[in-house]
Amino acid sequence: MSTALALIYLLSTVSFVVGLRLLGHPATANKGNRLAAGGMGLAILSTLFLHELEVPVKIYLLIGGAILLGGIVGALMAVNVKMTKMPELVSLFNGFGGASAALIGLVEFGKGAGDPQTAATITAGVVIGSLTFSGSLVAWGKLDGRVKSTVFIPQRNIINNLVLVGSIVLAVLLALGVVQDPVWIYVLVAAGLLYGILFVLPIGGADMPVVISLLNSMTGIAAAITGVLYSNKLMLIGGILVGSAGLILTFAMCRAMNRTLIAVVFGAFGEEAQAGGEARTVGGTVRKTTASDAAILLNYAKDVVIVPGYGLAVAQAQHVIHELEQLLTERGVVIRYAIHPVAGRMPGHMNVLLAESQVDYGLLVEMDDINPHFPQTDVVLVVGANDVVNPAAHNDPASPIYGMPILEVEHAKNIIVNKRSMNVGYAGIDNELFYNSKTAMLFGDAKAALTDLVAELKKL
Amino acid sequence: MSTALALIYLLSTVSFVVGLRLLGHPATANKGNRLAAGGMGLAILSTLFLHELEVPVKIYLLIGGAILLGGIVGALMAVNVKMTKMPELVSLFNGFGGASAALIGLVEFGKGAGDPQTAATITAGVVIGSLTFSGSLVAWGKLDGRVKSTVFIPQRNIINNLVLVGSIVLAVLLALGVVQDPVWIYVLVAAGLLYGILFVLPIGGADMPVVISLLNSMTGIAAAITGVLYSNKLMLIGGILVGSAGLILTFAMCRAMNRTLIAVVFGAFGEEAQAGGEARTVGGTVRKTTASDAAILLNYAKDVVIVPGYGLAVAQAQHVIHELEQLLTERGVVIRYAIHPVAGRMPGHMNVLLAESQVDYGLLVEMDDINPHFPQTDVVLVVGANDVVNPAAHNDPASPIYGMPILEVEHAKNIIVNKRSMNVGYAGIDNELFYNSKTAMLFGDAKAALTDLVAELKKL
Amino acid sequence: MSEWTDFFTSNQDLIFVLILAIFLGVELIKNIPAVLHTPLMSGANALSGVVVVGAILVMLNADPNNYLILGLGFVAVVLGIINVVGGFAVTGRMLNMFKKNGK
Amino acid sequence: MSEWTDFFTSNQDLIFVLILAIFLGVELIKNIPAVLHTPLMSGANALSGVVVVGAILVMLNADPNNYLILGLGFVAVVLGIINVVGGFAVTGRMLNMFKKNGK
Amino acid sequence: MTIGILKETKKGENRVSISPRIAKQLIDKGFNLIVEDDAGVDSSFNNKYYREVGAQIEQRGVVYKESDVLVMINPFNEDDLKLVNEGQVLISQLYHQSNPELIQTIASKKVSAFSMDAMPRISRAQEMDVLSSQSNLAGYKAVILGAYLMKKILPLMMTAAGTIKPARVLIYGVGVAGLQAIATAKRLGAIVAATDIRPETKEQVESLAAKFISVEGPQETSGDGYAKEASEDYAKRQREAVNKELFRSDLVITTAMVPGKKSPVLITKKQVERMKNGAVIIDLGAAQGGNCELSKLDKTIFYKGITIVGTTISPESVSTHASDLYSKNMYNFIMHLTENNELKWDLEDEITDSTLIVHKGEIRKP
Amino acid sequence: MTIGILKETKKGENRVSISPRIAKQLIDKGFNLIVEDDAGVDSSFNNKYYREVGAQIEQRGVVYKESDVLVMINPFNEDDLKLVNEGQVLISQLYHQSNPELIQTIASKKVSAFSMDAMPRISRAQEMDVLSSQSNLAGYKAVILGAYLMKKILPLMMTAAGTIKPARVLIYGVGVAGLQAIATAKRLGAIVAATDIRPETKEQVESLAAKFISVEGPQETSGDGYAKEASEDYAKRQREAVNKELFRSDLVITTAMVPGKKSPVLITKKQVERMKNGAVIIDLGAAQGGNCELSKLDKTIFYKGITIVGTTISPESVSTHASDLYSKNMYNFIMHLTENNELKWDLEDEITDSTLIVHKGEIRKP
Ligand SMILES: NC(=O)c1ccc[n+]([C@@H]2O[C@H](COP(=O)([O-])OP(=O)(O)OC[C@H]3O[C@@H](n4cnc5c(N)ncnc54)[C@H](OP(=O)(O)O)[C@@H]3O)[C@@H](O)[C@H]2O)c1
Ligand SMILES: NC(=O)c1ccc[n+]([C@@H]2O[C@H](COP(=O)([O-])OP(=O)(O)OC[C@H]3O[C@@H](n4cnc5c(N)ncnc54)[C@H](OP(=O)(O)O)[C@@H]3O)[C@@H](O)[C@H]2O)c1
Ligand SMILES: NC(=O)c1ccc[n+]([C@@H]2O[C@H](COP(=O)([O-])OP(=O)(O)OC[C@H]3O[C@@H](n4cnc5c(N)ncnc54)[C@H](O)[C@@H]3O)[C@@H](O)[C@H]2O)c1
Ligand SMILES: NC(=O)c1ccc[n+]([C@@H]2O[C@H](COP(=O)([O-])OP(=O)(O)OC[C@H]3O[C@@H](n4cnc5c(N)ncnc54)[C@H](O)[C@@H]3O)[C@@H](O)[C@H]2O)c1
Repeated sequence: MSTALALIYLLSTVSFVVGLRLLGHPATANKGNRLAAGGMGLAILSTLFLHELEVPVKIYLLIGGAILLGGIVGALMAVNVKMTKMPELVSLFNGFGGASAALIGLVEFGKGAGDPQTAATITAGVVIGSLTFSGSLVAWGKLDGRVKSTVFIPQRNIINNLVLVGSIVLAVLLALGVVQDPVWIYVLVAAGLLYGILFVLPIGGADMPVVISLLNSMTGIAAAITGVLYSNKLMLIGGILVGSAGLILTFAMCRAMNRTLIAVVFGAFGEEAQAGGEARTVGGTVRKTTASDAAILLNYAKDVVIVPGYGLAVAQAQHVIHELEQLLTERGVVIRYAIHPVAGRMPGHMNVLLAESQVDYGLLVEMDDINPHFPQTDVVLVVGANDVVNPAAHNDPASPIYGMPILEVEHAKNIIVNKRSMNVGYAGIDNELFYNSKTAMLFGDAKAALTDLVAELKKL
Repeated sequence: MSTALALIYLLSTVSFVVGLRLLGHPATANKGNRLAAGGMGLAILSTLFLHELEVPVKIYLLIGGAILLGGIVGALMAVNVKMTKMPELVSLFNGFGGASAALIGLVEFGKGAGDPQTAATITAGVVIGSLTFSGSLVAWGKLDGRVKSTVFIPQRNIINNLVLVGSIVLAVLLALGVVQDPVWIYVLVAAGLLYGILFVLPIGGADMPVVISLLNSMTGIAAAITGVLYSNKLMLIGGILVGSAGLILTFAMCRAMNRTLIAVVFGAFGEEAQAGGEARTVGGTVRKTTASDAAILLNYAKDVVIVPGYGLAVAQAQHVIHELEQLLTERGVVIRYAIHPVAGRMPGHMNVLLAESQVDYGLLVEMDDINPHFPQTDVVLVVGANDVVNPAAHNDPASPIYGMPILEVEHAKNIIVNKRSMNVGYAGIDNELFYNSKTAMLFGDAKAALTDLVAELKKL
Repeated sequence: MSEWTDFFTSNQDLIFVLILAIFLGVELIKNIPAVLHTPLMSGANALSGVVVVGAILVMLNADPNNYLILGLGFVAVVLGIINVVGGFAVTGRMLNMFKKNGK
Repeated sequence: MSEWTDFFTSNQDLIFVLILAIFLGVELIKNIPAVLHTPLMSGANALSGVVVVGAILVMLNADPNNYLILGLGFVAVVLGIINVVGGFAVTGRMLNMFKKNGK
Repeated sequence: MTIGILKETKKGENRVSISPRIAKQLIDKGFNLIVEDDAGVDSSFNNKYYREVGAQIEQRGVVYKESDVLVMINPFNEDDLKLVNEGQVLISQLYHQSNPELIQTIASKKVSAFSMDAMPRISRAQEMDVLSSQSNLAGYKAVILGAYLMKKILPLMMTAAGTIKPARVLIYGVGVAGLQAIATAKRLGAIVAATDIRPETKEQVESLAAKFISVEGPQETSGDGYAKEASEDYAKRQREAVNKELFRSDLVITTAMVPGKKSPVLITKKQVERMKNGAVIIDLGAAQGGNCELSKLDKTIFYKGITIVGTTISPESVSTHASDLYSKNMYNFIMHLTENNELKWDLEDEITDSTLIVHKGEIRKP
Repeated sequence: MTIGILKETKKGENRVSISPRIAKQLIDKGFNLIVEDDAGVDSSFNNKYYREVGAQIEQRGVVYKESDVLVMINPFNEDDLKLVNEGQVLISQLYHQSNPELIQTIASKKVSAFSMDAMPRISRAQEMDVLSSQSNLAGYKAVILGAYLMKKILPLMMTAAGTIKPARVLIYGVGVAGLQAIATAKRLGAIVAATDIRPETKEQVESLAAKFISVEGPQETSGDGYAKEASEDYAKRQREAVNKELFRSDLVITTAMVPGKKSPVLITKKQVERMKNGAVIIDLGAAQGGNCELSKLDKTIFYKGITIVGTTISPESVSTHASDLYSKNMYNFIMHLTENNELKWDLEDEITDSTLIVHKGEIRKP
């Protein structure tokens, strides 16, 4: 390898490391992404142009064509995808990476396996690459709705493990040269593909992001293995970084969903995320959120309205909500409190509460004044309120609160609702607001949840 | 190198990395230290016993003797040193490490320099090792009071740089083989030693910890260079870890002291830490502290008393202090508020304030009840109070407040005082409490400072 | 057995690099806010496309007449590049959602 | 010049190790609470005593009759070991100050 | 439709049923308003404020003659009823359950009468619920009255002249008035405890950071938001649970009521005798017989060092705001009853049904 | 040494100079205590409480005859002085600067007299400073009195019956009473503004989260903690600065005083005429002439919709606590004056020097 190429690889490696680091903070993430992309571009170009052997033009043309083709396809896909479809696209891309690794393994194996170590490297790359490929495709299909929900395979764990063990045995035999017929490498590919499918198919749709992250980590490992094959530090380090970072990320995602990785992979049989408490008549799924997600949403909003209710009083969270309000104000968010005339359990309950924490009177807005404003509101944060934001008052003539004026928070762009469970409020009726697709539920005691929120906000 | 040795080195390297990581958190730091020490012990023993060449017993005996001697001396020094003298001991130890590196370089150079790269490595090791040695010794002497305060050398920056440039030129000449007489290597050692002295001598005593950290980082680099010489990964990685971690640490320490590294090394001519505002009649030095240090102190205390004063009201920090109190209570700290009868500017000022943030009445203790308790108090946190904790009321018959009963916080084991500056309070008189050796000043507006404190506390 | 110890001895450097990179990956990612999980996953995915370098090497080293290899390599490069280009582009789009006017 | 590029090429592994280790060091240390600065400095100092391994190697490789080298090596080992043993011991003592009864 | 606003005749009453602000809103909606001379003066609403918004000021007789709807706060009394004419509509609080003769008289006049105090306790009726809006102010004012009468102050103060311990305040009955009383006493820095027969009030009391005193043993349950009468057994257990707090309280405010029934006696003479010298009892239940055995309506009694105030007067004493809120309730109620400025008599509607006591001379509620 | 505690004779006065708790402390220190019959009854301290701690209860004449030191709160008047005997020591508030004849009479009796209101404003005298301890309670009670008299409530309430805007409270003079008034009004949820001639009070007002109204132009300065008389120019600028707030205030509390001088007139009749209908003024400066042109001491005046209360009575109305604090001040003072239960007459001492008005028949302060 030429010194120049080696130096460039070094540079690219550094760009990967720094890029990843920058990606970890909202304020610098964009820069990190661009830096890593730059490093990657540099590495690809210099691999091409600083190659030392004589290469026929034909091959250069082929490579150029492949790059052009791949580049255009990739860019188009990325640019045209809908915001909501991004995770499945990532999964698809990841599958392609895995396939690429598997193909490289195939080619190298075809050249004739060298010493056992090289052979081991190749077979490992092939197995991992192909299982990532098929697994990612299944994940993509599930998210996209192409693969219909969860497929139930009886005894799946046994079957899965059999396939896995079979693949490993085959790979070892190939590596040791015990099995030599090149057909077997295709069998190995097939086994890897099969395992990928079996692995992902039974996992519930809600858990797909975790699975994608896990597969992503595996692609990284496949790339690293390929790096070992070519003694290429860039691939090795880049791959390993992705491998270890991806794994940590997978765990972090599980934690954010309050699940263990084991539960995701083996346990939860296609169950959708279910909130605690008892939902009653109103149906639909509930979207849970975390303090840190809620914090980001609030931090990047321009106009926020807080709706306090009886739960704020029960939790005695008046001081924390004031702290949150001050913090957001400092960051340039326009923030107000919408006070419903019957929020709480006595007239003026919210006033007593907020006066105690010295909330500026000027920030308290009456229902009639704030209602027309909700369509321009970026985020509504409902804290321990229920009946006073229940759209049934407008929509459901059978409801006991029908006709009562409410805070029309459902017109806001995003809604975060904090309460402890899906339980009902004073009027004893379910609230369809919680099932609104714009609503994210931040479950927990108001004081604890808001304290977390404030802590997360301070990290940003 | 035997595979076993290589494996052990790998293990040791991992123990260094994990050890350093654990050292970064109060709860795990002890474990980290033990882990790193274990790794180090393992590495030393296996270097000895897994060595592949035939080595005469005599040499083994010598090495054994050296280890025994060094081990005993080191252990005795560490065990017998007074708590307050630890930083200088670290400096001394660091100097020994540097000396060791320099000696290795000398020996290797004596064997005859090989190719320019090896020679360059050797000379670099020699220069860095010897400058760390002499620099650390000077730092130790200054902290210990052996080297008298700051020595003023006219034009020191010019002289320093001349010596530095001279050393480098000499090192390069030696590396390139232009200069070959072995005498020159001793000259190089001398130059390194000289530079170390010149570098550290003019820096003020208060800045010594930063300097020690910097020199420490250099010792790491010297070890890494030696690692390159022997192609020894353990030394290389261990050294580099120390080098980079030490450098970051140096910056962090500067930041905690509100200074830049440049200012420490070149600027501040022996000035001692000086607080803002105007101290008046009472003399002495003021010890500043940071939110994070104060947080640790509070977190590990068993019995804490908060003394609120007028500044708490001015800053409207009543809600934050309540949050702090609740947080500490959760962690098992026994905490109370000592209310002086004339704290604030009206009778009951503190009561109004703390009632607003719903501080439990049971936690408020009157002066006469709390005063006998201060000797058992681990930490007193004085927030925006001044006159009511001024010992002049007892000690100084000339003082306008002589005879006024005060909160006798000076009997507590540790005192943290938060106020914005060294300015006086209502009575307009200076307060010797702030110069007490048990007192640490946490400067800043009470609300901001307490908010920081709470944030730091949550990290622990 | 000795084959494997040999492997270890001769690839020591690689193994050190590996270990260090693993630790570095972990350190870089821990303490990431949850909202960045998805962009970060996407960014890491783009990085894993570094395998395309291997695919290019396959092509560069290929016998110009072995069409099987050329074909496989071609596909590998295309897929790899899609992964890289698409990956970074999608990550960029996700991150743009965080941008705030006037901030 | 070419000597140095050669040096780079032939020591690539080492250089990668170096770069990774630098980053790792940085990542490990950032965000340390100020109160741990001193113990950490002390711990890092103990680690820098790893140079003693080099000193031992000097001795092991020394000509048994070259007393200059033996002497210098002996001193190097003694100093290095003091650094290591003393360093870890002092760090341990500092850290013990954080311990809290019943916590 | 012409609405006539009468001056209240009850002694001590300072409120007026429609404030100038609400008068304007009604006029803007197209109603005619006739206001009796000086009707609002005790709420600081002089005639000129009404004139400014377009209402007519007339003498009493004219108002009775020219209005379609007559509004008041207190029940129309015999004298008032002499002036009403057939077909007119009366709106006020009637307390029809305790005033059957009055209802008879009204019916005999062939008029219709709505009673504001019969408002159902449902969420959408809350904006017309005068009991709520007035009790709320009563709760606030009861504490202010107590603080005014006390020889002590409420908050804790640690001063150079010694420490003043915070006063202990005990609230009986945690309805609307009780809750506001808790909030107000807490604000002033007192240590507040409260008790109620409805167990769900525990959480509400705690949501105001006060202490709830639970009564051991089987609980009485509530249905429609109102309390049931307590059993003798419960009353005994209640006394036991509360006594410790009662005997160290400086201020006691009682608000316990059971709709349509006499107020439960919660503090007996014997208990009063054991209370702290200088303590004050404000009995807001006095109108229905009182929660304290010794209290007398509109009297202040001094008994062995204890001051016992029997009152309902509190909302009248904050007449400006009380009138404001009453008016707003009234406005919402009128809006609910009318369409295109005419009454729509929708007897299917729960609110109309519950509040319409006499319909064109016919008594609908016993 | 025998200390005699007299019952206050001034009308409306409910306090007593030594409470049973402090009586006990004095007796524990070895003093003899004689308490006039029913001296503490209006502060809820019955005779039995005094007996329990070991004090003697006697008729007035006996107390005068047998005591070495006679203590009271209000100035001894002509009638009282007829009963004193040569050599006795009198302790009370004397207001010697405004009462020269009284001082003459005292001197003529050949007794010694300390005046509690002459206490120097120094940190170590704070625990004996009755002006401070009593003003503090006055500030609290002024707000309670105001809230009691108002036809509005103080806090903001957003309710189903409409929103009640928070009351606006304006405080003139931010001494001890003014600060406590701010704190109390804030607690009740009012929007509070305050003004004072001493610029250093701005920070103090803000430390209670209230608004300070600064007067533009050159400031008047203060020396010993007390204010100086304001210039006419300042008064004019002050009116301009405050008017906007005054005319929208619901409750105004004035506490501005200049020691030994007539209280400054801060609210003229013209200004009152432009105030909001229904507003209340509590003038705590009434005893020294009043801060409001219209106020009369111990009278409540209704003037064009505005209620103006001239009073000093507030601390008397919280007599239990007021007596408690006064007693503690007195206790600290007696401790300061005595050694081994005898007066030590240390005339060098600043506190003794300032408070001793008449020494054995000789007038020390003009
Ligand atoms: N204002 C008045 O004068 C008055 C008087 C009487 C009745 N009401 C009625 O009360 C209701 C008021 O509406 P609202 O929206 O304020 O209250 P709400 O409808 O009663 O809902 C309160 C919600 O807060 C949640 N919550 C309780 N404790 C919490 C805690 N510690 N942390 C977080 N959340 C908590 C509860 O859900 P989880 O259990 O899931 O946490 C509950 O659903 C109306 O129906 C009104 O008619 C009002
Ligand atoms: N209680 C009463 O009734 C009464 C009445 C009148 C006078 N006094 C007198 O007032 C004094 C009370 O003593 P004290 O200890 O409470 O108060 P103090 O002696 O006046 O001291 C207050 C300290 O708080 C600091 N401070 C001010 N604003 C701050 C902020 N925003 N954040 C942090 N610190 C702040 C100031 O120092 P920096 O400027 O450096 O921050 C000042 O030294 C006594 O002398 C007493 O005699 C009391
Ligand atoms: N949903 C709505 O629209 C609405 C409107 C207004 C009020 N409310 C609710 O109605 C309820 C009643 O309010 P109210 O103020 O009119 O009640 P109220 O005036 O009838 O009674 C006052 C309180 O006294 C209590 N009480 C009765 N007997 C008692 C006894 N023996 N011992 C102790 N306490 C006793 C009652 O439980 C009640 O809490 C409250 O919970 C209130 O929140 C609901
Ligand atoms: N250091 C101590 O020991 C001690 C003890 C008690 C009081 N003090 C201080 O003494 C000061 C005076 O307290 P006080 O309550 O006895 O004062 P006060 O009763 O004499 O006067 C009340 C207030 O009225 C103000 N005032 C006078 N003329 C005015 C005008 N024309 N316009 C506006 N305001 C005017 C004064 O500045 C003062 O703040 C306060 O600052 C208090 O904190 C100090």
